[in-house]
Amino acid sequence: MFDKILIANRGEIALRVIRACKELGVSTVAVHSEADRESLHVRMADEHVCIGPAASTQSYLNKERIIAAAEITDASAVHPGYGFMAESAEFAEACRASHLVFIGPEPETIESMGNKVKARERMVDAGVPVVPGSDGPVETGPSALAVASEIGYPVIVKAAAGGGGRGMRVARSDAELETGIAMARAEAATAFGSDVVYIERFVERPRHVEIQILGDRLGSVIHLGERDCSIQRRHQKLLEEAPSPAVDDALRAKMGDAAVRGAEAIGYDSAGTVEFLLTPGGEFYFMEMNTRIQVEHPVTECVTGIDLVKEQIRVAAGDRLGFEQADVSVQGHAIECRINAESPRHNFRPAPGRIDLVYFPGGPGIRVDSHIYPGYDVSPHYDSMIAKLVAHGSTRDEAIRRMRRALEELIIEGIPTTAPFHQAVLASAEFSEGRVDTGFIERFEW
Amino acid sequence: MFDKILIANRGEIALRVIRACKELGVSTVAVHSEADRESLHVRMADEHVCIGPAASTQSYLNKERIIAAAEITDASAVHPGYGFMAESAEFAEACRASHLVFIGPEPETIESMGNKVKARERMVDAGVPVVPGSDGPVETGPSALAVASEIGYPVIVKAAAGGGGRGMRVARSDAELETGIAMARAEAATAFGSDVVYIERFVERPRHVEIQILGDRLGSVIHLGERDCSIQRRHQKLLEEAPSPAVDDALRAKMGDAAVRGAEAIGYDSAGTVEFLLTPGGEFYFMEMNTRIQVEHPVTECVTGIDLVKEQIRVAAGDRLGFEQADVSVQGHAIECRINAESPRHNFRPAPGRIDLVYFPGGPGIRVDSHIYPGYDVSPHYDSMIAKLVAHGSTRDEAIRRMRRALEELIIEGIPTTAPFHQAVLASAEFSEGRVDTGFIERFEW
Amino acid sequence: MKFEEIRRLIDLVERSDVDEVEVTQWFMNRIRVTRRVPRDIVDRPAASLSNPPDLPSLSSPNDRSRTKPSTTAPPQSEPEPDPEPVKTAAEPAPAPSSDRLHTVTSPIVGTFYAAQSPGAEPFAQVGDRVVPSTVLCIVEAMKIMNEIEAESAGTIEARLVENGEPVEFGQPLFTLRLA
Amino acid sequence: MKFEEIRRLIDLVERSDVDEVEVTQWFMNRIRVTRRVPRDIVDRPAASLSNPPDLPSLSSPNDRSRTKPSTTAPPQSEPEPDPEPVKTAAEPAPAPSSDRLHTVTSPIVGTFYAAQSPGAEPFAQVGDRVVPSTVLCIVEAMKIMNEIEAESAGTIEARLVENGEPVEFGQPLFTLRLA
Repeated sequence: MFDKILIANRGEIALRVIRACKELGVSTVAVHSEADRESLHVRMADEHVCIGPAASTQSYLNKERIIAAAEITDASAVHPGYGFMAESAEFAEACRASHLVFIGPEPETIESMGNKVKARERMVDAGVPVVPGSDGPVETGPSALAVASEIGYPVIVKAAAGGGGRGMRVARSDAELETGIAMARAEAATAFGSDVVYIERFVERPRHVEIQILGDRLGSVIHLGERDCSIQRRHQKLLEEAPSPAVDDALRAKMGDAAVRGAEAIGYDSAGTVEFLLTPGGEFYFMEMNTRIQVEHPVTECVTGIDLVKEQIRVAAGDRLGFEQADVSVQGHAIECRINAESPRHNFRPAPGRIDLVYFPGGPGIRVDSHIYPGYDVSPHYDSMIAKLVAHGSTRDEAIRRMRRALEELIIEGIPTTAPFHQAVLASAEFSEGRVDTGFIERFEW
Repeated sequence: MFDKILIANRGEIALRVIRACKELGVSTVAVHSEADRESLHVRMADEHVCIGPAASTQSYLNKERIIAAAEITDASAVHPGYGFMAESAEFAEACRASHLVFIGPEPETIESMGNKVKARERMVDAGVPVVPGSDGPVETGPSALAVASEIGYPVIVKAAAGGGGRGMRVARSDAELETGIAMARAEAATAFGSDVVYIERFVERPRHVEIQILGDRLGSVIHLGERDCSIQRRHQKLLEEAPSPAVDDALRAKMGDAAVRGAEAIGYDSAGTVEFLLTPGGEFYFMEMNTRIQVEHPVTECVTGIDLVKEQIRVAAGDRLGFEQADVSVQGHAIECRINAESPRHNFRPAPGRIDLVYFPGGPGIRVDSHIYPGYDVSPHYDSMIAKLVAHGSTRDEAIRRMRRALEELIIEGIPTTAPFHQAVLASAEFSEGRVDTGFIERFEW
Repeated sequence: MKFEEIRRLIDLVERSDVDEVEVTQWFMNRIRVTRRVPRDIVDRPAASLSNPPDLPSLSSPNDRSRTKPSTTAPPQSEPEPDPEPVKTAAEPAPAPSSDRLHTVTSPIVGTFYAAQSPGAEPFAQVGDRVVPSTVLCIVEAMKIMNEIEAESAGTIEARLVENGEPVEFGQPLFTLRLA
Repeated sequence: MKFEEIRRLIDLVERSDVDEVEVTQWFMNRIRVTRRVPRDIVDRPAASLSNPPDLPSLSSPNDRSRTKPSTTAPPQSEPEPDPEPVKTAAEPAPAPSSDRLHTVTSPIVGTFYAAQSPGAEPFAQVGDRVVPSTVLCIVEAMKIMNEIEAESAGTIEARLVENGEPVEFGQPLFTLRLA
């Protein structure tokens, strides 16, 4: 095991890693910007180094300063958390060059999963289902119609260079497809300077279901079941749960196997997540792989009893995984609500500022991961998430009721938060009956 | 289910019951003394009634006022928590007379288990092992020696009217027994005005291991495994864990069966605890039965995933138990530390006063049950326990490490607490190797 | 930090006849403001000036209790006319010259009845003169009718509870102007 | 330490008629601002006036950082008029006439070296005159030697870091007396 780990992050995830290190008996070094001097991760670490001013580019995103901080404190490994440097192959590479263990997969793995086209290819090779599509650019006319007839309507035309919904057209027939391609190409040319488009099956009302993976450096890969993250707003997850109300044991085994297969194919040797789109009919398609610990990892920890961050650190130190696939079982149900410093009634606009008062809920089945305290200043420089509230119950119904009472107990004064929004979601019939998809929040009125 | 429950208690257990009620969708009424006006249980309940001045006898121990509070708020049931009225057969009877459901067993059951002699007789009848003894007064001379030879040395001579260690003598031979009886009788006569003594086997280095019982009004009784409460000081439990490091599956089944047998024999229909002395050789003897929820119930909740307080309320409302013995399984290991407002370096003397600052630990596997907050005044009128910290891990080792890091995170300023003492216990080789007995704390130097 | 609150507290202290106000709030945040001691008064005994800070009580956000808002301690009577009575708390200010007033509170928990039976005359009405043994009302608890007597002689200034209303321990029932 | 908050509190006290404001916040950030006591009042009982500011900053209990411990400003005890305003900060007290002084801080994280190589002369010693391009020291990070230059002209008043000591971003390295 490492003697000392530097945590190249801030906020709740820095605290989470410090907690894991303390339980492992490993010393910790916090790095922080000038704005985070009074942060809890600074307070709780054994040592701390100021690495720059508030702007992330000059502190948490500055790899030279982070590595220099590891060097002056004699840390032997770096935990990147999520966000910031967590999926920077370059940073992982720089750690390696400085003889620091990057707690995550190899730079090459990060690289290949970071490139969407490459990642899709690797998964196709490994036999992991991907959304059926044209596998390359299409033109108008017979070739496009042939592709569409092969994958089946509805299809979606997407700009190869695109993003943010522009250059996209859904088509449900040959006629719509011809018009759609023409319009998407025109739009793409204007927006991105390239009129190259491709076709994919359009999945209606999909759920976002992801599989937690854990691999070690001796070649073992297992999965820890799924998380359902369908409650999201503009691809920003807000509430996650495990297990998914749309996944039964058979589907869990199938999705888990696919994820393990994909991870094994790329020699994955850390904690990671394979994200899938799940159709209402129970088909699932690879979306992407996140080569890091995720925000929502606590729901998996609650239902499996496995400390993911400690396992991630252990395998980075060369240890064998502490259990096999057969040892993993899912007990009960867990829900996580992300409490963000945002005004949910004003289009979730960020609301940084001083927190006057905090009271966190307690009692059975409640877990809180947070770096805030009364008097804490939520900085406009960073992510607006200020707390993760997790409720674990023996059933989904108990977890929902427990989360509702925990949100009732929660007090945060001084800034608006997403807590009232979560209360509304949890009180909705759609959510309690498990009938949500990734478009739910866009349609949700409260 | 009840519409509204009055909680006839204060502090963390009142909060615990309110949390259970909220999850069940039941309204709550808090009662409080004038000293507890600013308590969290008052704040969190739907309604609250001041029932008297600070002195418990005029508030939390005044059954007329509590019942009047239930009447004016139209509560249909009363939860007594632990302590105060929880084991008052008279109070349970008064609730019944006022058509209020007392959330606990029948008054007759409370009565019979409250009387040590009667309880022992009932358990003997049910085939539950009790400490072998004289079953009545002994005199000096042949009769005492005969009893001793039957139960085997060492034996302890106890004053029938005794308590607090006076009038007690351990004897390891016939000669010691004769002297012991004479001295014990003399001491007892002086101390209690009665020289009647009896003989029991003296259990050396016993552990305190108790079995959690749950029964419903339809006649089902199951057990939820054991808790080990050997870390105690003058019969005051300080740290509890589940499962016990001294109990294996076979012993758990045997002790569980005995406890269920005893509970069935008295028609037990609520949550309760059967306390046993466990000898180093694996023999166990009934000590007493607590006919209420216990302070240390959270460790059982953590390892079984069952919400004991909700089940207790459900069965009081006439519901069937939600599971059978076969459904109960123990997952991982949980430890509870009682954080008391006491000065452990000064003989654990109570240290009431103003709490300036509180920070509770969070993260994986940590549960906090507490009614304090910064600015809270710990009143000298009541119990000194201000928080229960519970750590749940996949193994005993993980639970210990987790509790140690949680205690490191914990901040309570303004008054001394037992937290440093717990750190010392958790760091000791005896505890981490599971080699403790009820005399451990008396011998423990830190 | 709540500068506006501190600013207002300073105002209160400046315009009042108190030396110090200390406010401890729910969950943290203690603010203490101490009056400026006039530097030219040499022999002023500081101790005799110290006096009762009044702290806002914690009031529950989900307060559905029948508790009346607690009234603050009466200010000390001023030696000179002061247009601005001391207001240090967030709660309603007490009535003036409260030293002549006495509040009869409920010694038990139960239901308040103004009269012996539904149609009967109330035991006591505003304006009535009472002596220490006069029955003012009944508080019923567990089917027992408890007569509540005036503890002092005086005139009933106000009845503070409706007939049939539940009352808790210590809840004000009547205000008496002392004789 | 929130200097801006303290500055505003001092303003409040100075402009008001109060002697003391104490604000206690979470994590035990306590700030107490006490009005300056005029020293010419001789017969005032000293005990009742002394209010040495005692301001714990947020310091980690397990602080093994290389940050220097913060020093508390010394309490004032001079019986004579004191030109110094009330000191409320917990940070190192600035040296007198600090407006003529300038602190050179580390722009990067790394290891401080006073000289080019172990045996060599230091780049700069106390008393040396420097100009903006003068190299004062090296901070080594990731095997790269970063020369740190003086940003202003002046005389080196003090070197604040030992040779070979690790330094964090913003850590004071030298004090310059400006020319």
